[in-house]
Amino acid sequence: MRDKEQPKRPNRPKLSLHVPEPSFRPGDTPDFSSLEIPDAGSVPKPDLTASPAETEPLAKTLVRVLDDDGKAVGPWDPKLDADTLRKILRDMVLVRIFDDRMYRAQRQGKTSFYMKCTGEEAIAITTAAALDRDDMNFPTYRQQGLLIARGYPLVEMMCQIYSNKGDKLQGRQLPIMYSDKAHGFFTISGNLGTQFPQAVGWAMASAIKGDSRIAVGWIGDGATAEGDFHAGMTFASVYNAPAVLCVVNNQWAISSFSGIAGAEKATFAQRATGYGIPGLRVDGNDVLAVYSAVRWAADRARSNLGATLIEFFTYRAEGHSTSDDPSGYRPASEAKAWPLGDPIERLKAHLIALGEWDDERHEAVRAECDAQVRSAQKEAEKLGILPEQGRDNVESMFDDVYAEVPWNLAEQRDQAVAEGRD
Amino acid sequence: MRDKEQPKRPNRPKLSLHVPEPSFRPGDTPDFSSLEIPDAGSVPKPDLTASPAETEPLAKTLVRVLDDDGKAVGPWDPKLDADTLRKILRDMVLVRIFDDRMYRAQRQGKTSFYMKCTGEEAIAITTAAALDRDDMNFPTYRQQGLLIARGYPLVEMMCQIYSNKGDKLQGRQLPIMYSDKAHGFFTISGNLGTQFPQAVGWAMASAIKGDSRIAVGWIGDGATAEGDFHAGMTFASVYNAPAVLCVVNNQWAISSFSGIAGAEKATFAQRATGYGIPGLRVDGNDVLAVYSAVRWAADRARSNLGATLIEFFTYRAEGHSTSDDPSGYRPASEAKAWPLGDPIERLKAHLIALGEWDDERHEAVRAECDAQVRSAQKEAEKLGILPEQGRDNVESMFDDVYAEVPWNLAEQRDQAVAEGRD
Amino acid sequence: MPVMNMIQALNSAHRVAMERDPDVVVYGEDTGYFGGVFRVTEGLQKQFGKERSFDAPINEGGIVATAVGMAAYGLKPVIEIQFADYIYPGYDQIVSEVAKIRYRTAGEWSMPMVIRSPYGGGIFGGQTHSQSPESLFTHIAGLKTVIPSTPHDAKGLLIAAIEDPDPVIFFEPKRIYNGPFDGHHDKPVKPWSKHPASEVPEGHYTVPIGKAAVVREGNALTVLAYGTMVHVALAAVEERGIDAEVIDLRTLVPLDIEAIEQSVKKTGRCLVVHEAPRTSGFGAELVTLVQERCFYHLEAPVERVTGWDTPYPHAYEWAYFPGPKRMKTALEKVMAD
Amino acid sequence: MPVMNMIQALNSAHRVAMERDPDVVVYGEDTGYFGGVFRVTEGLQKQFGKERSFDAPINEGGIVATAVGMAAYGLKPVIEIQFADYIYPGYDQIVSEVAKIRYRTAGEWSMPMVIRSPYGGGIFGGQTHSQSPESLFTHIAGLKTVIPSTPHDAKGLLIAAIEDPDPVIFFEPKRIYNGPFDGHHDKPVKPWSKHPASEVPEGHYTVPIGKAAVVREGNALTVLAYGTMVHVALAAVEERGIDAEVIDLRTLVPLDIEAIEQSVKKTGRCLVVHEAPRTSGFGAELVTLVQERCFYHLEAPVERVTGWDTPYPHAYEWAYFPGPKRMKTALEKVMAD
Ligand SMILES: Cc1ncc(C[n+]2csc(CCOP(=O)(O)OP(=O)(O)O)c2C)c(N)n1
Ligand SMILES: Cc1ncc(C[n+]2csc(CCOP(=O)(O)OP(=O)(O)O)c2C)c(N)n1
Ligand SMILES: [Mg+2]
Ligand SMILES: [Mg+2]
Repeated sequence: MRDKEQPKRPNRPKLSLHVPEPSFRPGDTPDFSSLEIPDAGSVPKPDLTASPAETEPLAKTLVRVLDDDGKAVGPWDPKLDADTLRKILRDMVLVRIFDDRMYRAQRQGKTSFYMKCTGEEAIAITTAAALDRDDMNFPTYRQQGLLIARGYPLVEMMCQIYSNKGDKLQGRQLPIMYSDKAHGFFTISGNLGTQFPQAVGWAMASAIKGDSRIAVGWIGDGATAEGDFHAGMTFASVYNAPAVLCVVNNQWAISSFSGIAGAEKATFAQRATGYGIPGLRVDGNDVLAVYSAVRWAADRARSNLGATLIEFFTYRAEGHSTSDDPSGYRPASEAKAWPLGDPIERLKAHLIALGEWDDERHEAVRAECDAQVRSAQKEAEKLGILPEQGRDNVESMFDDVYAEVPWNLAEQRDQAVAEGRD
Repeated sequence: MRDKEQPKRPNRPKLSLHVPEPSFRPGDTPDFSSLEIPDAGSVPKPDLTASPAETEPLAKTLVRVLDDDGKAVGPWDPKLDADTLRKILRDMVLVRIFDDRMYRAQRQGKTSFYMKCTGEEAIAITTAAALDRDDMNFPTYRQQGLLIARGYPLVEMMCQIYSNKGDKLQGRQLPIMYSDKAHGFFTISGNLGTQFPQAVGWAMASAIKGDSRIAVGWIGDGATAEGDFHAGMTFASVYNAPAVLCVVNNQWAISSFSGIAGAEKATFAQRATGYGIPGLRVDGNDVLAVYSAVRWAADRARSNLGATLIEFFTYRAEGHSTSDDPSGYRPASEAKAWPLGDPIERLKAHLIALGEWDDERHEAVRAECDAQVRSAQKEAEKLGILPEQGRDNVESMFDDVYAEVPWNLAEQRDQAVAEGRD
Repeated sequence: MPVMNMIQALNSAHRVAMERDPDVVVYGEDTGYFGGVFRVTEGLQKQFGKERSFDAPINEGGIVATAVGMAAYGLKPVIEIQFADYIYPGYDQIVSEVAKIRYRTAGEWSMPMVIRSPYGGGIFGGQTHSQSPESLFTHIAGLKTVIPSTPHDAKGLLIAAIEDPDPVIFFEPKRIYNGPFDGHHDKPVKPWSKHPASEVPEGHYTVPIGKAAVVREGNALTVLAYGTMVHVALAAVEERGIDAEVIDLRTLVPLDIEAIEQSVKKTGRCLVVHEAPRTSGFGAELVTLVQERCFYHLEAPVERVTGWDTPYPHAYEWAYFPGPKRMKTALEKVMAD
Repeated sequence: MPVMNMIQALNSAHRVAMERDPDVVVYGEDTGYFGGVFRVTEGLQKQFGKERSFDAPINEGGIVATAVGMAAYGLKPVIEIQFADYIYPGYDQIVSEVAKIRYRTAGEWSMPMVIRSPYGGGIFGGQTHSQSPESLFTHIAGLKTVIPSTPHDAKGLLIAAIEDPDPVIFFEPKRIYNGPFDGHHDKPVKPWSKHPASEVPEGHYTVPIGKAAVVREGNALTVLAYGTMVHVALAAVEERGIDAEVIDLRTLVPLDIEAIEQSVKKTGRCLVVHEAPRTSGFGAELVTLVQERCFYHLEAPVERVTGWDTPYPHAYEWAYFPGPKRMKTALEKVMAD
């Protein structure tokens, strides 16, 4: 007898499976008016030495600094100088333009794949600003802003995207899977979540060596469901690892909304509670809030107070990647309707409110960034675009599997070179 | 340049790795006087429909019913009748005697391995009492009490332990890795943690089919660190699975104490918070508290209110298994010093306090159980002990890899049979 | 008869199975509302409801583990791992649980389920959208491993897999979802509609698990292939004008050893091809079986054409992928030896 | 020279490596205070402190992942997976990360680490304390796989592995931790002290990775073995009185192909043995390489003696384990063919 054929009990309620459903699907008019958004400045800022339990309320709310008038308010205001803010603003503009150009390059057949971070620029860029230059990131594919903020050359990025002769990764990685040690940017993995506990391992190593540098682990809302998230949290908790652990909750994981990762029942920041580490939930489109939260977490880590989990609440304004068309699973107008706005516009408004910015200067920066991206693109394309690659240097394909090429790879290399490719 | 050779910053504090250490090591005198134990009856009992957030305090405390005088007090008192309590008491006595005999059988060379649940008997046995007979368990190797409480024949268990001719698992599993569908006991895995999300899958299936039966997932404190724990919690949260998820925190995982699984910073019940499901922390040596908590969680699950995580706080009074000698890593006297006592003694005291029990009856039950175990053992040993096994029926080794034996296994079977064993 | 590409055929297999058996449930990352990133499960949620077709959290281990629980309950889960490259987080549940439960319970519990996953290269997917991990499953007793190479077989094999009492790893060669790619990446891709195996019956039928197909008869040598490589091999044989017998294995475990033996004993020569890296690839098992069983018939060493022993390098797609040139060199070598 | 069993030799290797290089850190489940369930890491915490030798949470994926982070930082983690049967939860991190990071970063980052794990059967450990999963690693480009068979080699190979710039999977045949078990389970086990390879230098030395050892010279046939099976093979050859050459591979990847070719070309016959299940076991790769490279020297099919294609059945330990009887039957077969 199969289990399910056992007699049912009519005096018991029938169980049913709950399958989370996002608020809006194609055809619906998105309306976020019921979304609870705490006022900017309304959330208290605890001492660095506060116990994780004291910080629990911060995991259920939203740390916000910029109010609707572009003013910075409340205890989380990091009181940054205007130059720093302008640098962040410029970096955000630059990333957005970069994303647009590279997206287009993919559409033009110049490469195989691209992923934008549109709408989420504040998170990586501001984090880079709040960290020390030699802190180490273990990013996902949506933290290109870290590289740009740390001054990694655009041409290098583009060469990677084109897998061309200038690509230091020698055409071995999918576009945007950057790696750069000198910029504290660990090699991006195509496998979701793996980098999160790796960051904790790096932080443990830093602690073992009595170093002062910290590690930053990154993960998306969807990928928090992976076992690696739990591994990272557990090891961070047990060894008090000096790490800042960032969940970028852009509410979507390809076509699945964050409810499929558990967001209906608790915030991602709340996951921290069960590990006895503080969890902060932060408006990811508010540069000042992001800065302040990262700084708070980094300072804790540096003071041997252990890891902090930060949930950056944001919205993935465009498709998941060039392989995705989001209009198949959510209203096309949803991004526009998203109430926490655009991080660039919000910082711009703040700088204008401070009297430190205006539309003309903004437009000038935009034009400057545009020119910078175009010129980088020209330079990169001189070194080739993807469709022309993979013909030369076929023997390089067999390097770096090991430090030294073993006999089997040496034989295969000879064969590949003799044969040529199709 | 290796990363670690980068210049250190003397103005920063030196980071250091924290490695948790149990309170006592061999040579120390265990002293649990600083352990905070809430008074029995002091913890409120929320409505079934209480939100998970409301239940958060229950994850940080300890639900207790039996007070120091053996009285049942407070809102969690399940008010069980004396017959039920006597049945639980007897089952606990029986499991303990069973464990002792089988441990000895291993020492006598009659089998390869054994694992006791000494000190933790209340948890599985009382859970079985609180569940419906057709609810489904996904146990670990320390829930033999579930089988005994549901009346699974001792001889069957012993035949499995001896891998003998009566073993329905045909000698294929390590001793104590029982499986019995009819008793709602899913096949125990040697791989820690795997059963925990499987329980959630069974619960999802029950919900998909509109059934009314629920699943119970089991895991040890040490194994909560596995990714499977997170998988189970995530799927349970997302789909509102009708499951009771039990962490048996006996404070040890072979030689590692629960701090290596994160217990220094938060309780295991608190892990529930981040998934938006209620977490209860329960005195696992208090039969009444265990019963009440399981009932509460089961009732929630049956009412389509989703899963509950229960941490049973207990103490592994003996070695991890026959392969382990705990005096190498903790004081031999620790078990005796453990303040939450012995579940059998505590229930016995309660029944005596109720006027429903006395030492003579207890001794009679003990003797009866002892006789029952001895007679079962005799019967089982008639069917063989391990050292005599594995000679006959060699061809059976090739069955059940698949529903039908494919050609390669048929060939191997022929070879094995022709060859005979060494 | 309807003409389908492989995606449509697989979709149709799901529908047929779900219509016939209310215990079939389908889930995976993005498989619900949207119908999967390759759209294989498109429309199932609409037709069968959210309880039988839904999105799963991004936790491959959890997807497999819950399927174990469902199979234990009595359902027949058909789960999708979005790319075979992402199956590893689920590997423990597959190897330690799915594969062993029937055995360790002496048949008390069985694990009828299908674990579907697009695999293989040829799409510029880089290291993590190109892998061919089949030999990591063929080594695991208790699993069956199936790989179709046409729409017709895809549907028939998937239905057979769903109806099979044992767990089936079902790898779908994503490069040929939309057309029978023969390795000539510079030429336009032919659509399936031009291929006879795109004629796919609307309703229920099965292609038996464990049976290979001789897709081209010949006497000079035997080519053993599966997935995309069936089409590459066929093209290379034709172009080189060799009287080769090409066998599409379709099932790796249990293997159709008779078909292989029969052919190699006839031809006396054998070439084994796959996309996966060479060392410990499934080709090694094939070569070994052939030399164990046909040793005295062999006129030349059995050759392997495989992916290289490196990760899959993005830009070097066509230097990595075992294409027509490499196939032809190998064919010549086996014939010359 | 000191006499050590394999556990002592491995312990000594750790000490030597940790003394020489402050970047070597050692962790795993129960490896810290207690020194591991097989006591291989005993005393390391006391000697080197808790920051260099500690207990890890029960999360094999996390153990490997944190080792990746540590290696990225510049440390050299030596991690223990308590039993090879429990390596699967760490398989994704090993396959997708450890193995591929040097390649995908074109050498910017490397992953020097050792993943140690007791493996193999013969101890009545049932399905989950007996497995031999080596071929699941030999298929993964970027990993080296090492298996010692004596205390002397164990120490020298482990030090070499720790000093190696690449990640090494280091499987320890637990059946021979305490003595060179030859498959005769009914006879008393000889201790290592009676075996010459138990003479182990106190200090630093290495046994090179990638080099096999001819442990018995002969002309009639070549036996390829590793781990416990080296001793079983040697005993069977002696007992059967065959003039066999027995090669202890010691490293599976990179394989000492020269030693193999040289021997098989000399003997013309070959037997491959391992404990792991047959289908897609590492034996398949060995047989394939031999037939690819020595085809015209072979006088008989290469034979395999392996575990069966089933999970490891507890009570049937000695019917599953490839012991003397099965070895002798196979030896006779290869010689007769
Ligand atoms: C282990 C693994 N499983 C599945 C995938 C396929 N995949 C790539 S991105 C993605 C969604 C990730 O969503 P999220 O973590 O929210 O990150 P986001 O894309 O929103 O930044 C999926 C399922 C993968 N890359 N790795
Ligand atoms: C995946 C896996 N890793 C490691 C082990 C080895 N092992 C067996 S029991 C155990 C300790 C488990 O501790 P806990 O979960 O607290 O359960 P308890 O034994 O205390 O009941 C370990 C590490 C295993 N069986 N499976
Ligand atoms: Mg997301
Ligand atoms: Mg425990």
